[in-house]
Amino acid sequence: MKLFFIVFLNGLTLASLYFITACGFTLIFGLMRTVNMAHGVLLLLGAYIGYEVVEMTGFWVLGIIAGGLSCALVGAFLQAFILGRYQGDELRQTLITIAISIILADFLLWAWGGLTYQISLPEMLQGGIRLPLLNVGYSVVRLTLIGMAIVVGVLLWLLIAKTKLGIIIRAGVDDREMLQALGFEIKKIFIIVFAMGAALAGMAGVIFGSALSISPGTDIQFLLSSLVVVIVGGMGSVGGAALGALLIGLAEQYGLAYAPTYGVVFTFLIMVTVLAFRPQGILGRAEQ
Amino acid sequence: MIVKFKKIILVGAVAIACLSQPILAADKIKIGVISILEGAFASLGQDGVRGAELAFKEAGGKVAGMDVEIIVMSSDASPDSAVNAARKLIDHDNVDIIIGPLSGSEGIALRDLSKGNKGVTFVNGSSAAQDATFREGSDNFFRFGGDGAQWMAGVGTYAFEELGYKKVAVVAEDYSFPYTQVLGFMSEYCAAGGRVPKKFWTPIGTKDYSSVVYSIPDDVDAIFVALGGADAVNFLTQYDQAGGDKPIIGGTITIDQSILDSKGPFKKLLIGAPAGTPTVSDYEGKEWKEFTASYLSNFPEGMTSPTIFAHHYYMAGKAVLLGLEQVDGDLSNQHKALRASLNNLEFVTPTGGTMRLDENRNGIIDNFVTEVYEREDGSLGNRVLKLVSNVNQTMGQDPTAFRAIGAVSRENPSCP
Amino acid sequence: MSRTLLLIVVILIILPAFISDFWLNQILTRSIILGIAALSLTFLTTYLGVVSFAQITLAGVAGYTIAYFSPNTTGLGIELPWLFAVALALLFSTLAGAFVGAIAKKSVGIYSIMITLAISMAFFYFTRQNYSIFNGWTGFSGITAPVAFGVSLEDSLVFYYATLLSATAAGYLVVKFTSSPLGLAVQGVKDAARRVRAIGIPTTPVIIAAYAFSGFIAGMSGVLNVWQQERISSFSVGLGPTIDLLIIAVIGGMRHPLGAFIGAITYVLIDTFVIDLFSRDRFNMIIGLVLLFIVMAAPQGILGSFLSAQKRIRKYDNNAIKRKIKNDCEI
Amino acid sequence: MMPDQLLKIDKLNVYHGSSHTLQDIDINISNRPKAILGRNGMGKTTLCSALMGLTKAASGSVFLDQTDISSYSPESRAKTGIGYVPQGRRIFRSLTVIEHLKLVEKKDSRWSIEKIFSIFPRLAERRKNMGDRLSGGEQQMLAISRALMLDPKIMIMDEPTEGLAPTIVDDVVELLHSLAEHEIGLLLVEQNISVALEVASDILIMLNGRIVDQVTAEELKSNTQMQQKYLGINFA
Repeated sequence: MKLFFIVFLNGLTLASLYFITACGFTLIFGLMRTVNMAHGVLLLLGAYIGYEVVEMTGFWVLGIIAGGLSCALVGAFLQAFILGRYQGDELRQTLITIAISIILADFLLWAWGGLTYQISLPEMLQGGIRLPLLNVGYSVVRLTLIGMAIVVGVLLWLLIAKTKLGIIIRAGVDDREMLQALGFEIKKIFIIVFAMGAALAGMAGVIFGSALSISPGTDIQFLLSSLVVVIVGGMGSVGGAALGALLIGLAEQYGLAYAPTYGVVFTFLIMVTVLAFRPQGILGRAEQ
Repeated sequence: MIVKFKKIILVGAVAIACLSQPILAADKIKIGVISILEGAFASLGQDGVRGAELAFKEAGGKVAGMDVEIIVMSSDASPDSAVNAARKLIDHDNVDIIIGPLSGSEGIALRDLSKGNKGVTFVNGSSAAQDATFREGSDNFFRFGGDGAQWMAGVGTYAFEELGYKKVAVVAEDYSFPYTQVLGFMSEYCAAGGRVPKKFWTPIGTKDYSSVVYSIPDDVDAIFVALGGADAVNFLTQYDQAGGDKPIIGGTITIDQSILDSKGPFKKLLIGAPAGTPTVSDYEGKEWKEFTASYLSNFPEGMTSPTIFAHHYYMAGKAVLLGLEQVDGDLSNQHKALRASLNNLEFVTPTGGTMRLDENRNGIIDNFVTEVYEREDGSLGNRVLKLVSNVNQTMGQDPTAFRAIGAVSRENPSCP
Repeated sequence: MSRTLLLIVVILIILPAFISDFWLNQILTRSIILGIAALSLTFLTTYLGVVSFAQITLAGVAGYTIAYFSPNTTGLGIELPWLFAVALALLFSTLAGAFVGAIAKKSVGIYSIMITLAISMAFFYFTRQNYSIFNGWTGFSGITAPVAFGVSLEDSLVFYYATLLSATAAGYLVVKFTSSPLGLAVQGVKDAARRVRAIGIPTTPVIIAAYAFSGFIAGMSGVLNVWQQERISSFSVGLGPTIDLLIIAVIGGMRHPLGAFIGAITYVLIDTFVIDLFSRDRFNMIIGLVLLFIVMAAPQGILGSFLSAQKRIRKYDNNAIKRKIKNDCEI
Repeated sequence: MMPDQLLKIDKLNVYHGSSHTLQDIDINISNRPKAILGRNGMGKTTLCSALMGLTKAASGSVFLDQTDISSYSPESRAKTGIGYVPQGRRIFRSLTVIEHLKLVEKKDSRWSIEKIFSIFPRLAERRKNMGDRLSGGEQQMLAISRALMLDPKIMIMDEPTEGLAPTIVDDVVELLHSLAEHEIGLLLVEQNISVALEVASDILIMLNGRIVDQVTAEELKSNTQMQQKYLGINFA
């Protein structure tokens, strides 16, 4: 029974991490209908850069900012000079992002090698504490993840619900052409949104690299987990990403604890099941 | 008509093949080397290639008066890619000998390929799956080294008798190499009286082990961890963060220097951890020091000392050279002479032991029981606790009894 | 086009007389096998309008079936006469195709990409984790091509012709299927699902049939692949081969069945020889750049660009002729 | 004062694949509201969309207030002064009424949110409602308001009365009348002939992608034959 609750907590913390990593992906997809297959490699890039900055300065927060900023730049570049030209041609964009992810992943392997990196956490987040009721040790950084996910979620919600940019983004999701006809330069908005999504990816990478670890191949895991989370929850919906992350995080941890052999298969089965009945995901809106 | 047509094509093909590939003058030996040069293992695979090259460099690039040409091919850790690489070496580059591959399942794949290519001699690199030689062996597939079980020789006994661990949980990756490592550990440990109540097989590349961490029974005395690279770092970190304090027993690649050099508080768990390995980077033996010096002078860009991969590819290269030398480069009759000579070869290994093969063409090796210790500068290293000599593939047990255990798997062996 | 096609087939028939075993096995035969798999993808994309990432999975189903029912070195499986094994393999891959179709029936565009990717990853992880049927990580090896009607398919020349014959059959089947009433309904679903429903054809069976047919074609390549590789493992159905197949389809061009094969040979040549020109370490970067270049510069793939260039030249010729006539008349 | 030539369309051609949807369209719009009448599928909506830059024209040019905007993107056209009220209204379904207005709010516009709310008190009442929760009439008011907030020189309206209740239609007509007072030009595309006749002084008849006739509202009102021929209706 104790294990059951601990696994629940594990699932919750993992879900927080998944939510953080999936946010950028769903933001980009929601507005632009771009399936950014380079999402994983952007996360990895952000994580490596975050690692370098943390090693250099010793400030973890600086690492997060640097990881986010560098990915924002790369993302803006990709959208402005490559992807933007093919807006609306979803298949071609998907293929281009696949190509970019192959190239970038190889570049990262070249630049940072095949070793495993862990980003050092600030003193206060290191180590573990004893949980009162369950009376087991628990990692501080994992508990913090729940808070981080809430902060990211709330900030993103505020941005989307309360700011002018948020209004523009929502309007763009609803009817891109009409937004243009009202005098908004959709290209610029797309670049901004892509940069934001990429920045979220980069920051998530630093968090991921601190809570767990990063190495070549992590990009594919990032991508697949984000994809599953977003698809299950509903593409383009932040609330959906949260719900999807929760489902997948819990499924994965209960799988690992009670049926480790097939745990990873569960994740994909959940996704297949959801999609077979609701192709747009649990909270996603049907295509018109 | 069709038959006739086919004949014409065949005749034509033969004629052209003869024209385009003149019978090679027998003054050159072509050797293919297969290693993992892409993906996460690239830097390790590179070191394997260095090992093979070192053997040929030391011989001056010549054997039995003939030039040696080395052709390197990459695989990506998948058996399929290893087979493709080997096929290209055989069909396109017409190599005589193949050295490699690096990882377990690749080895099994090349063994199977060797059965249909009797004109090529295969010498395993560092692949350490038991079945590559133990079951369904192939008479032109040789392994001058041990399998993953041999690499654990001495550890089970040491853990039970010296450290007094009566019960151990196992956390290992879910594929053939860790299965073999667990077998090596458990066959000794269970025989000595130890018990393994629970084994956790986790998919390779698992990031989040937290639920495994909390599932480890409270009443075990230690945890045997056979994870590699990122998996080991992740598991140990999370175990430490969860307040875990059971002693660790390491698999061969779990206490690799790259993991000891990683940063993080988890490292304190590893201090004092015993492990089994055929390669100890700062071993004090005379032959090892010579080997390291030779490696460093030939590859200034390489690692700070040869890895297990360089060590094993080196032994493969050395065996090939010695064998060819003995038969004076005679590769006629499907390498008959070379094979006989390899079967009876004996040479001194970089760790000072004597390498020779058993009847399955698998190496009889010297293995080390090591311990992770804290160096004076605070960094971690491995030091030798015990040398176990003449470890054969059945771990010193009666071959029939050992074979009766059956092929390694998640459930086999078992002593709950 | 049909004359060109005939010419290509004739060249392919006599080609083995001029090339080495390596070229025959590792370049030509492998390309054709990959081409058949890519054909199953381009068929779905062109006629049903969906991009399926599950084709390697479908080929894998057939491959694993052959492995399971043939002699192999794992000690798993049941030996069956090879014809039975092939029939079962194609049956299973067709059924698996229908299954994928049933799940993905409501999805189009990027959603179909996602759902088929999910299915293929689920299958991949399942094969990797399951030892009782799929032998997990290591998979099956030691499988040999059978002796069929007195000829051994292990012989590389015979196997090449068998592969070529299968490819021709696959291409023929695709062409026949697309002009059959069912095939027309499939294209109708792509163009206007609602209208097809309005004239009384339910779309679901049509979509499932299209996927099932693509499963059959993919199954052909899966059978040949396992015979050629003499092995199959979870790696054969992983994300890598899945993306490779997409790359093949895209660089070849999706509009014509031939595109799949052009893509396959291009890919195999790059895969085999570019590493000799450049370093193996940066192989993926080269593949990525080639893909990026083709997707950006030649969206219709190599074949598509070739055809439209031909069209332009012809148009240019026509115009030149017209101009010439006009000039002559004016003079 | 409004210029004589607010919007000039010169030999505009649009193709959809091989079909020639708009053929050599020439239109001049001055300060007098113009309406284009025609049945479904005659190319009216394509014309609006092409004027907005949302559909690509194969040839021809468009001048707004003497500026050649033919090469402008839709967003630049909007900024140059075209207010677009599309067919079906195209309200953003996940934006509230107030958010719609905030989206297009400009500092130096003659139109403020307060002013809009004073014209359409109904919108003020429903300011917190999402776009997809509004009735057809409310959506239409919002679509018009949204275009007005941009402070356009000319409004292009594609069937603004489609699907509205008769009382609401009257409100819309009244509003369209008032556009002239604000010196805003109007190009109205309609199927509802009575609305067109009431609002516009000049009527263009569109048939199969061409402007086939140009008459004053008075002429068309009295010419039942013409009504029958082009529009298939009788306006009595």
